[in-house]
Amino acid sequence: MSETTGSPRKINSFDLANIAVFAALTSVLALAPAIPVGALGVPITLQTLAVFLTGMILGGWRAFLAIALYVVVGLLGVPIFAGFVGGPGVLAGPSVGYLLSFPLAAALVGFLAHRSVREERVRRRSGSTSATPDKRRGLGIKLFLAGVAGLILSHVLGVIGMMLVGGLSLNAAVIADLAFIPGDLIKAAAAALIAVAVHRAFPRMAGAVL
Amino acid sequence: MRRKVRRDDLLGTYVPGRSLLHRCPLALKAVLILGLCITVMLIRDWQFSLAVLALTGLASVVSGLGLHRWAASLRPLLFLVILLGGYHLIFNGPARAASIVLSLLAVVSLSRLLISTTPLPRLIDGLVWLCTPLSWFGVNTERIGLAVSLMIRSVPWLFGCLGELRDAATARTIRANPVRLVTPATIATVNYAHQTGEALAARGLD
Amino acid sequence: MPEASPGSLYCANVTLTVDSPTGPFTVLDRVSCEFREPRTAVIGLNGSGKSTLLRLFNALVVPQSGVVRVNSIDPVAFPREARAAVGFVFTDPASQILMPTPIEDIELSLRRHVPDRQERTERAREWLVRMGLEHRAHHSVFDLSGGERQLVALSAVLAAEPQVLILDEPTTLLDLRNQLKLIDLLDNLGQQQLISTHDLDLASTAQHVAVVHESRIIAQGPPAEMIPQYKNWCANGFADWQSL
Amino acid sequence: MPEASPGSLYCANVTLTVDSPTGPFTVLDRVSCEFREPRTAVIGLNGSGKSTLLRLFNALVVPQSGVVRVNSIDPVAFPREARAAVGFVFTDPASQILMPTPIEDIELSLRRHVPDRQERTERAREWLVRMGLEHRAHHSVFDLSGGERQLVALSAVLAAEPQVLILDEPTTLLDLRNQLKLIDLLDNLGQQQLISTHDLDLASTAQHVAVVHESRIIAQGPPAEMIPQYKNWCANGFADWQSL
Ligand SMILES: Nc1ncnc2c1ncn2[C@@H]1O[C@H](COP(=O)(O)OP(=O)(O)OP(=O)(O)O)[C@@H](O)[C@H]1O
Ligand SMILES: Nc1ncnc2c1ncn2[C@@H]1O[C@H](COP(=O)(O)OP(=O)(O)OP(=O)(O)O)[C@@H](O)[C@H]1O
Ligand SMILES: O=C(O)CCCC[C@@H]1SC[C@@H]2NC(=O)N[C@@H]21
Ligand SMILES: [Mg+2]
Ligand SMILES: [Mg+2]
Repeated sequence: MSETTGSPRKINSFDLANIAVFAALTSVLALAPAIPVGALGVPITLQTLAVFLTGMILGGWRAFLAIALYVVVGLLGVPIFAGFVGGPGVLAGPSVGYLLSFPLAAALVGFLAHRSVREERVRRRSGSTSATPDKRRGLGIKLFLAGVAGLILSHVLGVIGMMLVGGLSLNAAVIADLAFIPGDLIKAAAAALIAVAVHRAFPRMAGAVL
Repeated sequence: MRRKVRRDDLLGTYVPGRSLLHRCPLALKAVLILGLCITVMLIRDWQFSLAVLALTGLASVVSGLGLHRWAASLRPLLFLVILLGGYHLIFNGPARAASIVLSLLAVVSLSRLLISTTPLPRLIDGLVWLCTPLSWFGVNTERIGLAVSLMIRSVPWLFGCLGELRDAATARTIRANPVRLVTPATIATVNYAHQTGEALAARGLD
Repeated sequence: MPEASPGSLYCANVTLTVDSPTGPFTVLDRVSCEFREPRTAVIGLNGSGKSTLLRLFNALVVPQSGVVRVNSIDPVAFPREARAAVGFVFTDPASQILMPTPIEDIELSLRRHVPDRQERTERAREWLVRMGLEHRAHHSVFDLSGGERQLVALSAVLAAEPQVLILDEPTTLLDLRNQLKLIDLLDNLGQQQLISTHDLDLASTAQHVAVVHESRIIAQGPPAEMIPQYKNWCANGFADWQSL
Repeated sequence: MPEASPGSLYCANVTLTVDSPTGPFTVLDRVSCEFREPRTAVIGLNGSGKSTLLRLFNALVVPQSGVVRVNSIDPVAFPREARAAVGFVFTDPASQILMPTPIEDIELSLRRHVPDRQERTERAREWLVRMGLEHRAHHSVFDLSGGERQLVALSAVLAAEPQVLILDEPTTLLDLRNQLKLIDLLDNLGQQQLISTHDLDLASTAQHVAVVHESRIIAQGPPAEMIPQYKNWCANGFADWQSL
């Protein structure tokens, strides 16, 4: 089985499959009912959950490519953006900033998350001998913080997008954006819990040799 | 029984036909449609956008897609249109509101025309061709096409997987709320990605 | 071999139609049956409707018309009660195991009956020992071999103590020894069993065999009659069943 | 039955160890073998290491030590070449079909040999005709029955023109009729075949049978000797194999 590291290199078939499947997962989550809020009608969606999950599970490089694939396929016209929309039209819509931030946010989350997972592995290998899984919360919190970093990045770019394309002032844009913060924090926490379980089921995912 | 959306129709919206639009070479069609998209976004004039929107409706009818499909492709935008239109109507006046709403509708239905008159494999070939410049930097563009196919193929699997897990949970009388299912669903997804990667390797598509 | 049949699985005139790309497709066509024997086997070709028939009794599918009863419970009206009475083991164990490790998955099933956490873990471990899988308790379920996974799925269902056991192709991934072990295990259970299978050796351990073909039960009876009949149909075509 | 064996599968002193929560676990333990017969069956208990042995020849797993050769190619050093020579059919066809429709999936396999798009489609269609599946060419693979899916997966592998065919439990999900059809199809292929299976009827169609137990090949020989021996071990325990 292939070992994977966090640094850019040739994409093998495992990476390719993971990238494609997580792009599909993002599409499916984006198609869950979206609730438009705020002045410009940018919706609350599960896309951010998918972005966090992809980052935490795949790591920076692959997560970037997975979400970039999602964005490109959507821009080509396949209706996989929030509310069954697709095509270059969204570039003229108010959510363009968020959308374009997704690959970068996934990369950031992934880079931070996989670093924590590998550290955890090293620590656990030298520390515990028992077969029962020991404290998992430490890793969960680190993954959550990685998610928050990605959250901040995507919200900054989202605000800039609403200002440039939606024609809002900085204040109005920040206020519109605030509505998403509680939901996105919950999504980051959920993603962290799920990712911890995934790393337990697939210890090889982060490429750390146990 | 509740009427179910066909799981794979979600993305593969190609409608077979022999119309002019169906037979038009992809490159020409894409240039025309994307060119119109960009023009709409640059001009941002409500009359022009309305004209383009009407044109897409007409093209739908002429190429055998029907007005029904055309309207259905715009329905998901309804909520967004109401909010966006309402906001700009109040703050920026009717002209601005109409131009923003109509240009969005025009651009979305334009891209829908492209998707529904071109088979997916042809579209993917087109994307691969578009990515040719990337090959100068050592990117294997064939693999981009492969990734897109795999992605499209995985969507119905993901829907099926959720269904199976829901069945499994209900059969075990474990309340199948989505929160309890996301973790097993994600784990199953990662397993599926592993199996797919293994199949890719085994079939020499490395 | 279980002596008494504590209940029965009954359906009358059940029709189930689903949407398919080529139009509506009838998966079950006016099916009527009553299974009272300790073990009933359902055999038939791929896609004939076996799994769907089994799912009926667990309210995993709801028929358009007809009556279904599980120990006198109507699964359509009372799905929770029916599911508590019926344990359902799926073919693909990977889709049935909901937790990352075998022991956690069995604990999940025990939750309803055993409130105490410590005891739950103890009981789950007992199940794994009984299946010969205690050394796998904390492995990822995705590192188990196919057969090991199937045994975990079965333990998790048995741990919930159902009154009736429905198994959809339970031996597909098992080796000969585990097949014998599973049959032995099933023989020693008190529950009534309904098993769909392609394994005719397993089918011949049942007291009653039903043959499903093209959405209907076309023949029922003791295994000694049904299995040779089915083999004959597979080799020479099902053309003559209409004339029966 | 294939007449000539165009190549051979060889391994010497192969050891493969994986990490598990309970420490390192040896999946293959100093395994040596040479399979030259047209069809070789690998039988053994769940978790004994059959699938892992098969995967060795396709570089899906890489051993810690030992030598592996496929028609004189080293899969560890030259995985691409080895995979071009070996076609691998997985148990679950759903995970092996990579494209949305059968015809696209077969075209994908043809890519390496047939550069022209038009011709590729033509050749893919020919394969489907040969399998009796041309009416399914443009259906979603999720609308196919289990048997049809298994045949599509096999066609896609055969379309790449491998010299050796490795099949991991190819008949498990099939009904009796499809099992007979698959075996008939395999009989008419020219390639050398290596099949892991729990189906002893399938194993008895092979010229050579290897029994895997606890990470080792403990016995090899003609099916007429090996299968009764294996049945005996399953019933009475493997205690005595050490003394062989
Ligand atoms: N929800 C559904 N939508 C469309 N088709 C369905 C649905 N459920 C079942 N079918 C079809 O009904 C038929 C019977 O399915 P079922 O799973 O009961 O077959 P089976 O006898 O269990 O087959 P196998 O032996 O392969 O497991 C199949 O052809 C299947 O494709
Ligand atoms: N990556 C891995 N990590 C941990 N254990 C593994 C790994 N791969 C295989 N194993 C273990 O090695 C053993 C052999 O696995 P393998 O899949 O080869 O068995 P098998 O003989 O094919 O079994 P089955 O008949 O059930 O398919 C199993 O017990 C499995 O749990
Ligand atoms: O059009 C799209 O598909 C993009 C929608 C973007 C929604 C943003 S992402 C961050 C923030 N959190 C949400 O739940 N929604 C917004
Ligand atoms: Mg079935
Ligand atoms: Mg195996």
